[in-house]
Amino acid sequence: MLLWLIPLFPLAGFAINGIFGRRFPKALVNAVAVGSVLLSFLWVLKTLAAGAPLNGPITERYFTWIQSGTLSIGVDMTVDRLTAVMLLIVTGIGSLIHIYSIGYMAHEGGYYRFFAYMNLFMFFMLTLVLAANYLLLFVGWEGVGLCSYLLIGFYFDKKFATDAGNKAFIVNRIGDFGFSLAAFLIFRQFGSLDFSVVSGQAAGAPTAMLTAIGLLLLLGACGKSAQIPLYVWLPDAMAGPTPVSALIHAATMVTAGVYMTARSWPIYVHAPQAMETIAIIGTATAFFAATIGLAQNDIKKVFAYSTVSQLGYMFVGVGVGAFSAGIYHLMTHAFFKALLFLGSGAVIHSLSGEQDMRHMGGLRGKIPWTFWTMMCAAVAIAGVPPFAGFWSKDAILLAAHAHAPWMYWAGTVTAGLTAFYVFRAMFLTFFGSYRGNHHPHESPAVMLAPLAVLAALSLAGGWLFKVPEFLSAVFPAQEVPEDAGLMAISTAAGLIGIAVAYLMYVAKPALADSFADGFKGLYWLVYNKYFVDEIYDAAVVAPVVDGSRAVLWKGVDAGLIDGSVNGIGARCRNLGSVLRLWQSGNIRSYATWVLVGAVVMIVAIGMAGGAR
Amino acid sequence: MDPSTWFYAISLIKILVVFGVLMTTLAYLQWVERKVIAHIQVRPGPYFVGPHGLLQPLADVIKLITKEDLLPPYVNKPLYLAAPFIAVSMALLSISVIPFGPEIDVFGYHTYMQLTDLNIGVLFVLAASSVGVYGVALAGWSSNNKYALLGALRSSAQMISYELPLSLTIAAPLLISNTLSLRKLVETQGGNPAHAGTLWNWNLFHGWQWIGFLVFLISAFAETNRIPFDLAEAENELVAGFHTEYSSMKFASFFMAEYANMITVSAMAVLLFLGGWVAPWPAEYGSGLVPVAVFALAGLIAVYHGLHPARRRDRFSLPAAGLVFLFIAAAFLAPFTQSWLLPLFWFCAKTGAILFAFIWVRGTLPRFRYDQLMGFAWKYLFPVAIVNLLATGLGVALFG
Amino acid sequence: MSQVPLSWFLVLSALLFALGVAGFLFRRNIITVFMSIELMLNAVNLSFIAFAYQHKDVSGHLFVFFVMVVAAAEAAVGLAIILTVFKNRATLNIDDISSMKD
Amino acid sequence: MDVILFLIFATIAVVAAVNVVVQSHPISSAISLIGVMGSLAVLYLLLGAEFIAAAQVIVYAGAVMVLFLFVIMLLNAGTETRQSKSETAHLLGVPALLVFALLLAYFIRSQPDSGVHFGGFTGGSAQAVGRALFTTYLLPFEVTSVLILIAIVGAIVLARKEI
Repeated sequence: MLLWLIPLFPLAGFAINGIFGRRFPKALVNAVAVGSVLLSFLWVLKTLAAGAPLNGPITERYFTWIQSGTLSIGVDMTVDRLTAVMLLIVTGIGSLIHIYSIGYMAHEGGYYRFFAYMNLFMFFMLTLVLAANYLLLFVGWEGVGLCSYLLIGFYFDKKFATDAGNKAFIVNRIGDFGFSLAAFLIFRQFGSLDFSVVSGQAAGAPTAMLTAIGLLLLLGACGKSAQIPLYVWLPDAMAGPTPVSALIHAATMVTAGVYMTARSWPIYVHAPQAMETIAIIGTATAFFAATIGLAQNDIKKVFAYSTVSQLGYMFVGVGVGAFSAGIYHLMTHAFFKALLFLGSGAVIHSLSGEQDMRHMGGLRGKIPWTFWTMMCAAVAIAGVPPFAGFWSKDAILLAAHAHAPWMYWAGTVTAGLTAFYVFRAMFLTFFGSYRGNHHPHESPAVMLAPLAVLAALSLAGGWLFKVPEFLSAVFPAQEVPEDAGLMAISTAAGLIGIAVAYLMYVAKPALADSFADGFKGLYWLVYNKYFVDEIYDAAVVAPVVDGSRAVLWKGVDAGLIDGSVNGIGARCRNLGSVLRLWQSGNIRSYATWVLVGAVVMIVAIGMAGGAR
Repeated sequence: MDPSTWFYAISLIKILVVFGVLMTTLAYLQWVERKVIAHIQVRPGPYFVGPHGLLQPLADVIKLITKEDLLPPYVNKPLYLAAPFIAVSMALLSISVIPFGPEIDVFGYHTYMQLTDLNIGVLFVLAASSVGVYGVALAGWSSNNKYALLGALRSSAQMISYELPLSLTIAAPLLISNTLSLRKLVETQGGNPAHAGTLWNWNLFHGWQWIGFLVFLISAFAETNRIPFDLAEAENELVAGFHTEYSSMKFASFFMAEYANMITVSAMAVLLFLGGWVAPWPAEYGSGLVPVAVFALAGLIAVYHGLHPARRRDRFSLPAAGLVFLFIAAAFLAPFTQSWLLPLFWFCAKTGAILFAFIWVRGTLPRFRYDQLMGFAWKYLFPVAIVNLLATGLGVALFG
Repeated sequence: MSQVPLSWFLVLSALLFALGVAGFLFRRNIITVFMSIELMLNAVNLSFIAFAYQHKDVSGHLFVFFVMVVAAAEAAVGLAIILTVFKNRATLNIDDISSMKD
Repeated sequence: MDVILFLIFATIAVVAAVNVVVQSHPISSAISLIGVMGSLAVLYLLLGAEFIAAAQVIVYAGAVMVLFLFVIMLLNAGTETRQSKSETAHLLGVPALLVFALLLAYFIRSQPDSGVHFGGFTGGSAQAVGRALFTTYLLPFEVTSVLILIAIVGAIVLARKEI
């Protein structure tokens, strides 16, 4: 089926743009970048059409990559229904965002560099999705991390951008550490890193081992998918260009953790404690991030915390055993969150770079296309039926209720909070009167067209693509009773959130400030994101830095290593200054020594009985 | 007599004959050159010693031998004395492997018209010519004269440089003929009576070998320090070059060496490219009658002019010469002499043609500048020779 | 016919080699020293040819061929080095060229 | 006959080699070395190595030694000055050389000897050498061609600047 062509197209685009892009005109860069991703998308469609109905995985083995002892790792690619969903999301959303970027990045420097990185990201993401074993998945995993780092730090002349890039990179290392350990354990337990082998043998493995593997994988997933306690990099990652936020930090890369967890379901179903941990972390993250989102003023930060929160939802879904519900939410989230980011990008673009919502307002009439498309996303994320978010969120919440009712309630509250902060952002941005001093203008059609497509998907995607039924063949069946009451409660929570937001930011704007004054301490805490960054600084970063400085650098490196190396060097010099007396620099003396050496050799060989 | 005695006797005779003929040729080549140059420059040339100056070479030899042999002070004596010897001996040495004709039958004893046939005849010629450089270099250095030294450095550098294209072009016909023996080389070009020789069997007409032949000829001019490449003896810059300090017979030795080298390279050109002693077309079409016609015509003209003399002495000399020519013409018809005279005739005719080209070029072309000379060798001749060799090798590998 | 013992060739080779070594050790002109090396190489070549005769094997000739090639390359580079040395120091005395000890 | 031929050329070689070492002027050494090479070429010829003999004359005598001669002439190298800065070479060199020569002689004497009959081996023709060169020894041959190229480039780079 030529699966390797799917990631190859973006890689070729990256190579062409990366090498020659500097000299290319913009149109050619666009053609290569967008064209390669579109080709990839079309190839995915063709592949899936050819492979339908994909009842089992289709694996293609290309060559042996690493062969060492019993370890044999091939560059293998596989497609099953889960992969199919991911492939469509990645290439589909990726194509839309690439198109959008043409308009958004039109006036930016490093144009070709941006598209080259984006294509490289697509390559690694597709590798991640298509991988048939953990190591190849890890290649894509690290590759998308690299591209994320490069793109967060895209404006590398600004310090906050490079810092944010470094932060993302370093925090992800912690998760990768967990992932690597998990891979070692998997190899130790199963003797292979292939998904097929793992899923076949997981049932017979000891639970403790599976739990360890599951927890370590979870650590990796936490890093990549920004879950507590490793979520801190994602909000800072908004320093990158907005299409990057939409593609990498909302729709695709950050969901890699969810995908990986779902992919590892054979391990998790036999490690209930690990599952429980996932669910708890997901619930906590969802709620915690949602509360922070309430008080943010930067439009992209709001959506960033919203992303963290929604990822928490997906983890809840995966953690309670509703893998397909998690993937379902992954897909709908990709639709509406990509749309929210792209829309906010259009807003920022129209305001010439303004990101603070306090300097927006009243944009509804000025940029109507952006407003209406974003509104579609907002109702979708708020869980208003029958739009996309409603379906997937309800699937998760129902599964959560079946697993543990408190998770359902926490999720419902979170849903209310989500509706509130999203609509707060919408109202602050589009309603009331304009508070800034720019001249808002509607974005070009090349940006609006992807918005329109995504808006349609946000509205209809939920009932159009019934992911749970599609994935029922992949994941173990789970009985979740339909409960109209619970559905009504969670829907009501969303509607209440919208109503409160309308009340506080449109009907009576003064209410918001008085509310903030009334709960001054709480607001202060939330506004400053619970001081998590500062706590991390004090608890982890500072001790590590100080310890490195005082002990490792001054003591071990300068004292022990340098000391011993310099000492050896000094001894050698002393010895050499004695030996150099022999080295007269006179060639004839050297020749004499060579002759003497030859004589000695001949005598020695003769004594030993000749060279026979 | 036992065979080995026969062998030594025949070899000795051959050596004596070849040496005598060669020495005479060297002397008369000088005369021919002066005559030809003179006629190119529309003047009679040597005229007074003997009829048409025919005895001029003899007079030159007597003059050179009887001249005072100067030994300049401050020269490096052994090398100064050895240099002309090296030059002339190496030049004469090459002649020993050059075949003049096929196997012949002398009084029932089969022998080759060649002093010796080495398996590596071509390499032998190259080796001798490369050692010949020493004569030039040492002569210039030992003279203790800056003009001589510069001349020597120039000419030996030139000889070494042009030896490369020369060797490379030699290699191409060797590839085609697949031998290093000069005699077999000729046989593959039609010297073997089994397939009677024609013009088209010559290596010259083998594909693009005429390019190689041209390169060979140009390199040969330079290798023998002839005009237009006679930088070593650029009179206006270096007096007379490396032999400035030499006089008398030692001076003559260098000239002998130069003319001997000319003969050698001409003979090599004939052997490598022009089919050696093979007639240009088969005998059944009358190639054997060409020398008869030539000599008979010459004899008849001489007799005619003897009967109608322009000068008094012509009355006796020209008819005598005419009779000799007619006798030679008759010898070409006699089966006994024909077998070895015909190849000899063709060999000498071809070699003579090339030697004439040497003289002709000297009368026509001006001298190069030194940097042009070296640049020409390395930038044009050398690449052309290499490409020629590679292309020939490819051709031989594909079609040979 | 009388035959030459193979050892005579080897003795000749050894003699030439020893003379080459002596030239290397006791001569001061760098060019002469270089020529001594060539002498040693030639001595070794003679051994190769002699052994090739004894074993009736052409491989010895090939070794000599390669030695010649290497010697030619070595002469080209070595003489270029000598030229450069002379250019910089105006001396050919090998004892004066000893800055390697510093 | 063979013995006489061998003795003639061996004597020439040894005398010339001694001359290489004892002559004080480099030109004389070079000429003597050419003599050694020439007589060795004859010995090669007698031992059946006709191609190598020709190559010896063409390459060694015709090219390498001409190069030496050139450099000697170009640098106008004069007679050696008698001054020594290497005591090691004199103090240690002579005994070491003697021991070396004695050892060589001992080892040569201890080997089984066999007679050499000139003309007894004819495997050294250009054809045989060429065949071996382009089959068994093809890789070394190609490598040496690269070596020569490197040497050419190196020599040009080293000697490029005018003196």
